[in-house]
Amino acid sequence: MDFITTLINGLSLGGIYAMIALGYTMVYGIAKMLNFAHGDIIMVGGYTIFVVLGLSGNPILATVAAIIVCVVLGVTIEKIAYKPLRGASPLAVLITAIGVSYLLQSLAQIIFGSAQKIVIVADMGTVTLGSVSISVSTLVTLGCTVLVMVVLTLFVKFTKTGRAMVAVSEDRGAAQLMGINVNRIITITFAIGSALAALAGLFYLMKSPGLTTTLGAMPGIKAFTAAVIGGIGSVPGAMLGGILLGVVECISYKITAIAPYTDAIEFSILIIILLVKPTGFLGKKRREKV
Amino acid sequence: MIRGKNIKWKDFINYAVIAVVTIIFGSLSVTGNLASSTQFLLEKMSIAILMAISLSLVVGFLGELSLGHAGFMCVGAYLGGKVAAVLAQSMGNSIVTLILSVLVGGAVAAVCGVVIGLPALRLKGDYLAIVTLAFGEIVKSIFQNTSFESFGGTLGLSTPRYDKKVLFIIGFVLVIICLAVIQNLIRSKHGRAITAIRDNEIAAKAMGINVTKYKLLAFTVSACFAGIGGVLYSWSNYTVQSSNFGYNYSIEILVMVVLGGMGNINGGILAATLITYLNTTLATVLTGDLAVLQNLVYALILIVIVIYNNSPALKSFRERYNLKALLHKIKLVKHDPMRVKDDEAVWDRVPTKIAMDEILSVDTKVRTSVAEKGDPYESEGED
Amino acid sequence: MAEYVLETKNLGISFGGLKAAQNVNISIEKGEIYGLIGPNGAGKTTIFNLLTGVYKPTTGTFMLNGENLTGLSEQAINRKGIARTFQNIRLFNNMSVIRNVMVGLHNNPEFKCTAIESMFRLPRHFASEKAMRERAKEILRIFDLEEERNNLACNLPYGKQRKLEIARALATSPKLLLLDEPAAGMNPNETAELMDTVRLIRDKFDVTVLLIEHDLKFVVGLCNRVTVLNFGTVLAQESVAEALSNPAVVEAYIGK
Amino acid sequence: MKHNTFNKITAVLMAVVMLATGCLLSACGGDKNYAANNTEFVIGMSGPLTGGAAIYGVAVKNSAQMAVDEINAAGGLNGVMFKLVATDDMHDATKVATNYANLYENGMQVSLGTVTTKPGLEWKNLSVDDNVFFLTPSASGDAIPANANGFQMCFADGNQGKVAADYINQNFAGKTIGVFYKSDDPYSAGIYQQFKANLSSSVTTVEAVFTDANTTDFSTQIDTLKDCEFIFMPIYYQPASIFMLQAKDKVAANAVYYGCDGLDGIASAEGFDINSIPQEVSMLSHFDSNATTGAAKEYIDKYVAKYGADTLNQFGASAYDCVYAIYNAMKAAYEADNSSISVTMSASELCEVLKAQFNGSFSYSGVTGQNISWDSTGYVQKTAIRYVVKPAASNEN
Repeated sequence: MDFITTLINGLSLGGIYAMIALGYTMVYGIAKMLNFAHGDIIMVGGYTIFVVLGLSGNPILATVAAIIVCVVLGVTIEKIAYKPLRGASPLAVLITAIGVSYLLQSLAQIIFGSAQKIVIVADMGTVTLGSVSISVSTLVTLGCTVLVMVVLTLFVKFTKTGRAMVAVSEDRGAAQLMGINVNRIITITFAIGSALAALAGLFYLMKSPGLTTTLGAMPGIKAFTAAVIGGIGSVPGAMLGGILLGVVECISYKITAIAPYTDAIEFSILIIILLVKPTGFLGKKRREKV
Repeated sequence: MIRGKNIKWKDFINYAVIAVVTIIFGSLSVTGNLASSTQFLLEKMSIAILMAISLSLVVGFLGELSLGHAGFMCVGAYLGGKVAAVLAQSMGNSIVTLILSVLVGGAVAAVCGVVIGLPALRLKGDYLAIVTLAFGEIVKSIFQNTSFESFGGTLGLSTPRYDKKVLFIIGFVLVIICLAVIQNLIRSKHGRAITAIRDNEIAAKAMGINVTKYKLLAFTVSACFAGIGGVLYSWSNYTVQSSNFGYNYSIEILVMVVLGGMGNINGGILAATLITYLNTTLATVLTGDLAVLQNLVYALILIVIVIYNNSPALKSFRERYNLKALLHKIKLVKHDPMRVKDDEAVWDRVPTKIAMDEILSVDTKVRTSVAEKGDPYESEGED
Repeated sequence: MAEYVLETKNLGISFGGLKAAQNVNISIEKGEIYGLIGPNGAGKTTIFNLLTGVYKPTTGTFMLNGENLTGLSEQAINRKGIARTFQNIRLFNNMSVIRNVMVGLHNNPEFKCTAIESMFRLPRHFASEKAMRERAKEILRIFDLEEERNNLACNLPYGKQRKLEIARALATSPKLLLLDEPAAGMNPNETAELMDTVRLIRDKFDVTVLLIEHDLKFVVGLCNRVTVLNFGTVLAQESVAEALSNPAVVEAYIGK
Repeated sequence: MKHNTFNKITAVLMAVVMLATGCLLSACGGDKNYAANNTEFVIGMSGPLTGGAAIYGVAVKNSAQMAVDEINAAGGLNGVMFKLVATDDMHDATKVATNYANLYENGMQVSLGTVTTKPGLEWKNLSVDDNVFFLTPSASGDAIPANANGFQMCFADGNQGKVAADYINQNFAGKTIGVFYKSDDPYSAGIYQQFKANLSSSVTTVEAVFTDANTTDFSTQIDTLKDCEFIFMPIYYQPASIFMLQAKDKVAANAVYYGCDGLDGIASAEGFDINSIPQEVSMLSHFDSNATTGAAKEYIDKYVAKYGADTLNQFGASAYDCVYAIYNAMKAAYEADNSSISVTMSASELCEVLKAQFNGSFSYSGVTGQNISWDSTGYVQKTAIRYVVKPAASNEN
């Protein structure tokens, strides 16, 4: 039974990773850039929930507010920091993204201070199934993650905008020639990614009520790792990678002997997978045109 | 006179400046006229400069992003520190102990450079960045979980501290050595090969450049000096705590390199000096929540500089209003935007037209060659 | 049996189900200027990529002066003596013109100098640097680029960039030089000049040339023999005049 | 080429010469008395005034300042006032050397060391070099006072681990208890190791760890510990509060959480309502922040009036005692021999005087204990209390 509980914990943590990883992977697929500040948008979402929940006491309102704030923030960042660099070397974009990440963290620290805040979104208790007892929030997280992924997959497959996104990620130049407004698609991608980040922030707080300015840093890196493991640019890959990483993390923390090495284990998995399969599990090979 | 008129005093001004600074402060220090706060500051500067120069080789010249530079430093600090701690028991804090620890720390870090350089052969850009980041975190985690007897565990490794009157002098001597090695490497056929890889890897391969070998070389040399920086760190601190070598420190070094200008070693040195100075003085001036402003300012500087230097839209603006053009205007230097110095590679016009896919794509070809031919490093040894 | 510089046997590659090149047999004699022509998408550049190791052939082999080079890496093949230029120019844009050529000289045994020697500025470093610089200047002089040697490569006009790419390829002292559309984008004067240059380098550098070109006048003026490719297969392999009168070739080019 | 090489050879030669002279001369150069122009006794300290551990640093700084103000208001030491200079190290060991040097060069004669252990290891060695006395309120690492001019007002980690183990040996023999600690934190891991070493073999433990990278989601750890009725958690209050919130429905409501001094501050953590936790929360401490009588009560009233209750914790109480202990020791030395203390004396001279006191029969009674004395290493000798922060909720759950 222990194992089942661990597995469920892993799945729900993995679900959160997957949701963050989706943001990474979509932005990467379409804007061809690694949005390092993505993790910090989770943090911003967390603080928005903290503020709105404090003012109104309504978790739904807080969630909606967090999604709006994150979407606006994500799109603004894209316009101000990344758009001028479109066409510049990826290294430059990556460094700018790191700068944005630092900027968000220090702004949050100036506004909210560095002390940990406790945010209790909603107290939902636990349910007991047989001998396994699971908190309701874990199940909600798991359910929402699955729902989001299904919706996202359908969106990409069956809407005009979704197909345009696929087109842009395949070949930006050709998509542009086909009359797709690439800038608009990139903006939409950032908006979706940021909304997912806000949701991830919500689930994080539901899982664990501690809120600090570095909330998004480690989950961000882990989720990026997950995206790379799954094959960056691939939506199902992000889900696979996120869940794999979440489960591995929980199992590793469960085994006392290796628990202190959990981070090392997760990162080693990344390195090994990249060595065996340089594009991750579901990543596409890109042939260079010579 | 091989290069004849090509010898420019400019090429050596960085050695001269560092040497003069070291001599001035060194003589003040050894005669007991230098406050220890200044000595500490200089030690930190020499470490930061070492780190910045060594990272510059990989990021600025090879064009690969390493987010795990602090990991190499960590390896050097622990291994060099351990050697120092063991030797100091029998030999004391002598210069011999220091040199031996520097050699060991540098060598072990170089080995790690090879280890992390191997994935570099197959991964590019963002993938490589994440692997180096992972490497840094793994190193941190491993040293944190060592036993107290071996590497101090969570408390950190206790290391001897070198006489603070002299340590920064040694630090700057190491900086000069590092500068000489890396600058010499860059200004040679091997440096050309490295910059060629950055400029256009496909063309470099077609020119017979052994990409594997040069990536590995750059990673190894860079890691070696980062390790030496780590050993220096261990000598300038009583404890080596792996938590200080995290991702944030790697980013700080990266900021120095970027601020100094990609591929501009002197710029990197200046930026390292400036940031270290600001870090230490701002910390005493800004207290309370103002201290966070420091990070805010870094972040802004980073964003503004990178956008200014790289934005395709600002290209013409950049060409009109840059430092060289300005100096030309006031007749300080001859400036012709079309011409570059003989052995200069220009990085402030980093490629803007290369197709993104090309840079971002993971090199699948090397993989097939590995699969087909076994070990690629043996069959293609140059020479 | 004639001494062939390049000899391919049933060379072919397929990407998934797509057979980009099939059963390509080309034999080029020493000192020859050989043409590889065909409509767009016929697989000409694919052949170049196979011959330079960018792609590994799925079938067949190719030999340079009787030595089997199939499956070697790009850098190894270059060092064995095959150099190339690219359809879309690939210069080292952020380097000066002379440095571009010096990169080409990198593996020349005359300028041998290990990284350690360079790092510690041992005497051989200075000797080899000086010699490389002189050699690079010589090569640039042949291409009439010596004046521009300190310009950034990306600042050269288009025609000169093409020339520089050839110069850089020659710097690797190849036995076989592959030119991928060397005359693309050139005006008639430049094309004529380029034809002279190609003949000159064939004689002066003692090199065999295999070229892809759409400008048939250029091909007719330079090559004795050509291979015509269409849909990855060899359509005809004969002298230029015969090839151009071959109805299959005409059909491939202009349709029925 | 000659010119070229020559330059470099000269540069290297110069450096080598410098280096050689440096080595030769390094033995010379006298140690300056930076306190020669002092008009007040200068007490230095370094602590996390910003960052995640700021609650400790601020408490220490406020309390020490409060003590200094009181002493000055009462006339100082024979009319000479005291001055506290606090620097910020953000709980980062690399910032300590600069802080220390700045303080020392600005006349610091005696110090409170650092607030936390990690930076404290650096401070300790620096103050050995210059022979500066420190009495730390809260840097509890075992290595802090060892072979140094240092003394601790708090219990050393090892001591805390041992006391906790003793308590558990007495009360839980033959039972199973849970342990939850942070494996990459010297404080937490330090206590854990001593705890484990002193734990009787009759007690079995179930262990769960977490690391720096995993401070938010403890579901796995809670799952491991959920059947324990007694959970020892030598960790800081921030992760502890998250653990308790996540675990409140999973761990039995009659379970007991038992922490060390790091748990202090949990009752006042922002947004954390300790009463929403059904389990009992207790800790090993030398200070009861709910005290209703005695010196502790007096201190609490003064502190809350001046700085509010947000940063009220044992770190501050300990710092308050540190300043008074130093003052009392100086006063005792002065009364014994009034030439032994002067405002311009060097840190090193004062260090010898204070060491003689602290290693001698000097004892101190204050907020955090009665008749506090120190052993030869510098570890504090006083009574520890198991202090219940919040009792278990009545059985409504």
